Amino acid sequence: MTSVLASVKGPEIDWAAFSPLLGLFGGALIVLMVGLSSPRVIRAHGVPALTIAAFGATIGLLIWEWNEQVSLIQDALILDRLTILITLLVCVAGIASTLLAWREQAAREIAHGEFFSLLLIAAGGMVVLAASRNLVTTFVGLELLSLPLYILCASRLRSERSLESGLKYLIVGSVGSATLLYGFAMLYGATGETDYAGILTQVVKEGLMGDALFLAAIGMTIVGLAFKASLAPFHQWTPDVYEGAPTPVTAFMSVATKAAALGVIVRLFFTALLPGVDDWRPAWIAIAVISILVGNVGALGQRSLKRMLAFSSIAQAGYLLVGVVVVTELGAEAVVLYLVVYLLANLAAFAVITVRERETGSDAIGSLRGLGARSPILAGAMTLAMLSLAGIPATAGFIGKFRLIEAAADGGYTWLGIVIVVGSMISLAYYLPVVAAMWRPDTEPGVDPATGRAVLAGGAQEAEAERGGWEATLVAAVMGAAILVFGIVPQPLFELVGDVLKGFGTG
Amino acid sequence: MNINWFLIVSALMFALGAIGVLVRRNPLVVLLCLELMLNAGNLALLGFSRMWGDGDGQIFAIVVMVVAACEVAIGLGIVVALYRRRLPIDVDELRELAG
Amino acid sequence: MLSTYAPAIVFVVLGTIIGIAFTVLNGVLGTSRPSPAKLDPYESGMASEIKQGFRFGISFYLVAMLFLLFDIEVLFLYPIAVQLRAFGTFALVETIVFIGLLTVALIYVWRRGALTWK
Amino acid sequence: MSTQTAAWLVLAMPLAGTLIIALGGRILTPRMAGWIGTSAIAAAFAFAVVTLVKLQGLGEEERHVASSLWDLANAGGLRVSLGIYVDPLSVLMILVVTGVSALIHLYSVGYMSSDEGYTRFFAYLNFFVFSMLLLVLAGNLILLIVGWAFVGAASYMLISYWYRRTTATAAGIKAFVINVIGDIGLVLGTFFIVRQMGVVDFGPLFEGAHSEFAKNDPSLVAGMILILVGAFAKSAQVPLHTWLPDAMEGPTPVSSLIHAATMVTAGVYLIARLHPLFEWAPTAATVGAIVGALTLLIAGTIGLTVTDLKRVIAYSTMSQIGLMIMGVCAAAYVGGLFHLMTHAFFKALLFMAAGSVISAMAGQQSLDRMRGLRKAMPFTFGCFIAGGLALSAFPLMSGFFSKDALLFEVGQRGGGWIVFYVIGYIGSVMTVLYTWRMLYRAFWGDPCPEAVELEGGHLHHAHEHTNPANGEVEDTEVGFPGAEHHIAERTWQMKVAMSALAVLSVLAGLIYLPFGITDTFEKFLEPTFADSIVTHPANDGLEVFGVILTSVLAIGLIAVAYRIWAVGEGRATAWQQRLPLLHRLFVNKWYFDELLDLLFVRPIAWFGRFSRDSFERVVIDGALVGGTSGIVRAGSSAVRALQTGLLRGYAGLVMVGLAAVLLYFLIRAA
Repeated sequence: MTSVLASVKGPEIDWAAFSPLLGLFGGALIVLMVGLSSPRVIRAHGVPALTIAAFGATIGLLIWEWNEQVSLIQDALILDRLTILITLLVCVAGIASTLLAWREQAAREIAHGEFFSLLLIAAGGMVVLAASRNLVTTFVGLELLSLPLYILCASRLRSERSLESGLKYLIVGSVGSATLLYGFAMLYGATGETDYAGILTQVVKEGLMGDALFLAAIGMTIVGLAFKASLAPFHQWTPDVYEGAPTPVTAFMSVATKAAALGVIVRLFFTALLPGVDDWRPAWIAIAVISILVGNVGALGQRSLKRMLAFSSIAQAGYLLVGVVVVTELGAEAVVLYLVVYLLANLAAFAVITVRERETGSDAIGSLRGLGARSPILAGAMTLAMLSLAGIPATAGFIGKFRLIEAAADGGYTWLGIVIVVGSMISLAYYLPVVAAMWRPDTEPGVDPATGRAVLAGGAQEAEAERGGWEATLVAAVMGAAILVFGIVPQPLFELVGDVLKGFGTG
Repeated sequence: MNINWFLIVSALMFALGAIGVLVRRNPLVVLLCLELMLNAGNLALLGFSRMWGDGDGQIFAIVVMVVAACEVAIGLGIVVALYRRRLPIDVDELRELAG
Repeated sequence: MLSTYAPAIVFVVLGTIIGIAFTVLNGVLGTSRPSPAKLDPYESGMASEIKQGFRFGISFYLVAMLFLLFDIEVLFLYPIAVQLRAFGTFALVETIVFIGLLTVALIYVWRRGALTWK
Repeated sequence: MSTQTAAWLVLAMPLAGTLIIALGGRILTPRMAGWIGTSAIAAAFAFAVVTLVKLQGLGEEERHVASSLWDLANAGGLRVSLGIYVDPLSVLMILVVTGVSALIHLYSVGYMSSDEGYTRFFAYLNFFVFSMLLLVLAGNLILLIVGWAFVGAASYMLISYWYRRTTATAAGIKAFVINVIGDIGLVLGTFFIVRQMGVVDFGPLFEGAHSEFAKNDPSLVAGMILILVGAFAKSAQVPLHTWLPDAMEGPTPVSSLIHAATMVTAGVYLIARLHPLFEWAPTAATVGAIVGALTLLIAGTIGLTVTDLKRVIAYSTMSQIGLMIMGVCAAAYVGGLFHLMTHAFFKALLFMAAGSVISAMAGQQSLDRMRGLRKAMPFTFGCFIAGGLALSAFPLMSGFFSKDALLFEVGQRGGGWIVFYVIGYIGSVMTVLYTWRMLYRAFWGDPCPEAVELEGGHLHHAHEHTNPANGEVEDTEVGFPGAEHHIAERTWQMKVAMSALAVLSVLAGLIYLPFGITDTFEKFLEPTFADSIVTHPANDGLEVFGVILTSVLAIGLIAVAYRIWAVGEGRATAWQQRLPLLHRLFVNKWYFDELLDLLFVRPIAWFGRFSRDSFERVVIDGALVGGTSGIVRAGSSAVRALQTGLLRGYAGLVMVGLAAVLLYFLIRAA
C-alpha cells in the first residue's frame, strides 16, 4: 500500500472548479469572524450583507464554470451540470433565506455571525452532497448540511418550540444518518470500493446484482436518503421541525435540502446503484406513492401554514421521486425543473409567512385574513405560490408538473403520472382555502384576525407592519413574478435544465 | 477471524442503539444510543476494511467519529439550552409540536 | 488469530471475576450496622453545603463540549501522520491549513466568551 | 387591417379593459368603470365584425388563418407558440361571445349599480370575456388549455363575487374543484394526443391525425374521452354537472353570461373544434353523445321539480347543452352551433328577465312566492315570453329552427343515431313543460303582494336583506348584494339590452331556414367542416316530419302546461264547491289531469328528485368532492393521529419503515 501511495504527490485539484465550494466555506469563515465585531450595525446588517455577497460570489463563480465538467480531488467530487444547477438553487434559496432572516429574532439570539455562517456551511454541505461521487464525501456532505441545520432549528434559544424542533430533528435525523452510514458500510463491504464509479464497475464485474449484502445496502441507503428528502414513511420529523424552526430556516430547509437530497439520489442511483435498478425501483415507487398520499392527506385541515407546507413538501418530494424512478434523462430534467418551480413557490410562501408572523405572531391560516386588501403584493405572491404548488395552468408549477407527468408517461409509468394528478386534486382542498382567506376582508376591523384579540391603536399596528421589513416583501414579489413569468414563458426554464446529465459520468 | 463475527456484533450494536432510542426517555441516553448506532457502522466499516485490506474504510471511520462527536456536542448544547429554560429533560415531554 | 489476544482476554476475565468476588464477599462476610451519621456523605466535620439535586454548572458542559470537539478534530492528523512522507509538502500545507482553521474556531470561541468560567 | 390584426384586437380589448379597471380602481368612479368595461367589449364586438368581413373576403379555401406572436416554449421537439387560429368557427364564437357580452355588460351597468363592489365586478367580467376569447381563438391545444383554466378561474371569482355569502363561496369552491377535474382530464387527454403527434397547433394536428392514428386507435380514443371529461365539466354534463345549479349563487348577469350563453358552451365548441379527431375516434364521439343525451333527460326532469327561478333556467341550460353536445358528437355541427348561437340569445334573455323578476321580488328567487307578475312588469313579461317561446321551439322562433336543424341532422345519419333523434324529442317535451311551468307560475294567477305593490307604482324592498338560499341576515356592504333593486321597466340599460336580445331570440332563426330557404349560416361554416368525413344521406321526408312534430309538440304542450299550472287546483276546488253538478261534468277532465299527473308528472318528478337528492348529494358530493365523511377526510385524520409529537413514536415508525424496506430487499435477494 505504501509503495503505491509513495508516488502520489497529493491529489490534483482544479481550483477553478473547486471555487464555488470555497466561496461558500470561505464566506462562512469571514462571516463568522465579522460577527465578532462590536458595532451592532455591522453585526445586524453587515453580516447578512456579507452572506448575500458570499452566495452571490458563488453564483458568479458558477456562471464562470457553467460549461465545465471536471472531477475534483480524485473523483471524490464532480463539477457537472447537475452540480451547478443544484448549487445555483441552493444559493438562490440561501440569498432569499438571508433576506428573510435579516430581522429575525433567532439570528439575534444566537448571534448573527453564527446564524449566517451556519447557513453558509449548510449550503456548502448541500453542494458537497450534490457533487459527491464517493461514499465518504457523500456522508460528509450530508452531515455538513444536517449539523448546521440542527443548530439553526434550535436557534431561537428562548422558544420551547424551536428547541424541541432542534432536538427532534437531531435525534430522528441522526437515526437516519446512522442508517445511511450502515448502508454505506455494507455497500463498501459488498464491493470494496467507496467510489461511485468503482462500485459500478465492481457490481457489474462481480455480478452482485442479487447479492444480499448489496441489496441490504441499497435498502438502508434508500431509508437514509428518504429521511433527508422527507419522504413518507420517514417524514414524521418534517411537520414538527418545520413548525418549530424559525421561518427563514424552514424556508431554506424546505427548498435547499430537498434540492441537495434529490441531487444525490439522482447521482447515486443513476450511477453506482444503476445495476440494481429492478430491485430498487419498486421500493422508490412505493415510497413515492406513500409520500404523495400521506403528504396531501396530512395537509388537509392543518391550521398552521408552516405545518401545512411541511406536509405539502412531503407530497412534492413524492412527485419529484417520480422523475427519479423512470431513470431517464427526461426524468432527471423534470426533477431539476420541478425543483426550480418548487423553490420559487415555497420561497414566496415562506416570505409571506415570515412577514405575517412578525406582524401577528402567528402562522395560522387565519392570520392571512384581509391580507389582500392591506398588502396586495404579498397576497398576490402567496396566491401565485399556492396556485403554483397546486399546479394550476399559467403558473410555473403547472409547467413543472406537466414535465414530470410527461417524464412518467415517457418512461412507461403513466399510472404514476395519474397518481400525481390525483394528489394535485386533493391538494387543491388545502391550497385554495389559503387563497380564499387572503382575499376575504377582516371580519371586524380593529380585531387581530389571528388571535381574535383587539389590537390597541392604529399606530401600534403600523409599527408592527414596519417590523415585517421590505426584504421579505422583495423576496415574495420576485418569486411571485418569476412564478408568473415562467408559467407563461417557460422556455428559459427548459433551456436551463436541458442537458442536466451533461458530463454526468465524467472522470 | 471471519468477517461475519464483525458483522454480527455490529448489527447487534445497531439494534441495541435503535432499541435504546426507542425506549429511553432521557435525551442524553438517547444521544449515547445514537453514538452506538454510528459506531456500529464504524465497526462494520473497519471489519470490511480489514477484509478488503485497504484503508478506505478506516478513513471513513475517522470521518464518522468526528461527525459523531459533532452530533453529540450539538445534542448536549440543545439539552443545556432546555435545562436553562427549566424545561423537562425528557423526550416524552417534548410534545408541543404535534398533529 | 484469537491466541494473540489470549493474555488480554485472560486478564479481562480474571479482573472481572476478582472484582465481583470481592464485592460480593464483602457484603456477605462483613457486618453491617448503619447509623444516620454513617450514611452522611461526610462522616465527620461540617455538614455538607451541597444540596442533593446538585448539577454541574453550565460552563462545565460548555468547556467539556469544546474539549470534545477540538480533541476529536485532531483525529484527522493521524492519517496524515501515517502517510506524511508520501504526500510531502502537500501534507505540510494541508496540516497548516487545518490547524489554521482550528485556530480560527478557537479564536471565535474565545472572543465569544465561551472559555470564561461563569 | 388584416384578418389576424382584427382578431388580435378582439383579444386585446377586454384585456385592456380588465387592466384599466383593475389598475385604475381607485381613480375611476364605479360608473366610469362600468362604461369602460362595456365599451371595451363593444369595441371587441366591432373588431369581431371586422374579422368576419375580412375573413369572408378571403377565398373559401383560405378561410383559416393562423397567426403567432412568439414562441412560448420550444423543448423536446415540441413547439408551442402564443398563436391564434381564425376560421369561421372561431369567428362565430367571438361574434356570439362579444355580442352577448356587450349586451350583458350594458345590462349590468344598470342592474348592479347599487352594488358596493361595482368596479371589481366589471374587472372580473372583462377578465372573463378575455379568457373566453382566448379559449375560442387559441391556435393550439396548450393555449386553449390556458384559456380553459382562465375561464374556470373567472367563473370561480364571479360565482363567489358576493364573497361574504357563505353559500356563494361554497358554490365557488365547488365549481372550481369540479372544473379542475375537467381541466386535468383535458390536460391528460391533450397529453395522449400530443405524445403521438408531436404538434399542438390545430392546423397540423388535424392534417396529421389520420396518418398518425389508425381509425379508433385506442390511445386516440382514450385521449378524446379524457378531453370529453374536460368538456363535460365545463359544460356541466352528467356526472360533473352539480356545480352549475349552485353557480346560480353568483349575480344574475353572471348566470346570464357565463352559465348560460358562453362559458358552459365551451364544451360544445371544443368538440366542434376537434371534430377531425372525434370523427376519427367514433367510440369517443358515441360516448359524448350518450352523456349529452343522458344530461338532456336528467336535467330536464330536475328542471320540472325545482322551485328556484334561476335554478329552473340553470337546469334548462344543462339540458340544452346536453342536446348540443349530443348534436356535435353526432356530427350535427351546423345544427349544434346554430342552436348554440340561438340558445345564447334566448337563454341570456331569460336570465336577464329572471334577474328583473328577482329584483321585483326584492331578492326572492322561489317560484312558490311568485304569482301574477304579468301586469306589474309588462316589459319583463314580454321578454320572458319571447325567450320562453324560443326555448320551447315555438314555430317560427329562433329556437324552433335551430333545434329542428340539430335534430334533423342527427336523424339524417340514420342507423343507431335514430335513438338520439328520439331522445332529442323526449327532451323537447320536458323543455316545453318546465319552461311554461315557470312562466305560468310566475306570471299568471292572482298577483302576489310584491306584484300588487309594484302595480301600485312602488318597488318592493325587504326590511331586512337576507340570503334567499338560507335566510341569513346580510348587510349591503361590499361582499353582499347592494341595497337597491333594479327592474327592466325602470332602468333603460336593462331595457335596451333585453330588447336587443328579444329581437334576436325571435328573428335569429332567419339565417338558416329549413328546406334550403336560407342557408347563410351553413355556407358560412362550411370551410371549417369541409373536412368532415361523416356523410348525411338526404332525407326530405324526415325534414318535413321534424318541422311538424316540433310545432305540434310546442303548441300542444304549452296548452297542457296551461292546464296543469295556470288553471290551478285551487280554482277547480272553488268551482267544485259552488257547482257540484258541473263538477261531475269536469270529472273526466279531472281524471285526465290526475292521470297525466300520475303517469307523467309524478314519475318524472320522482326521478328528478332522485337525481337531485340521491345521485347528486350522495354520489357526487359525498364520494367525489368529499364531505365530512369522505374517504380523503378519514385519511387525513389518520395521518394526523400518527403525528403525536412523541419523538419515540417517530423513531418507532422509522424502524418499522426500515424493517419493511430491508425485508423487501432481502426477499429480492433470496
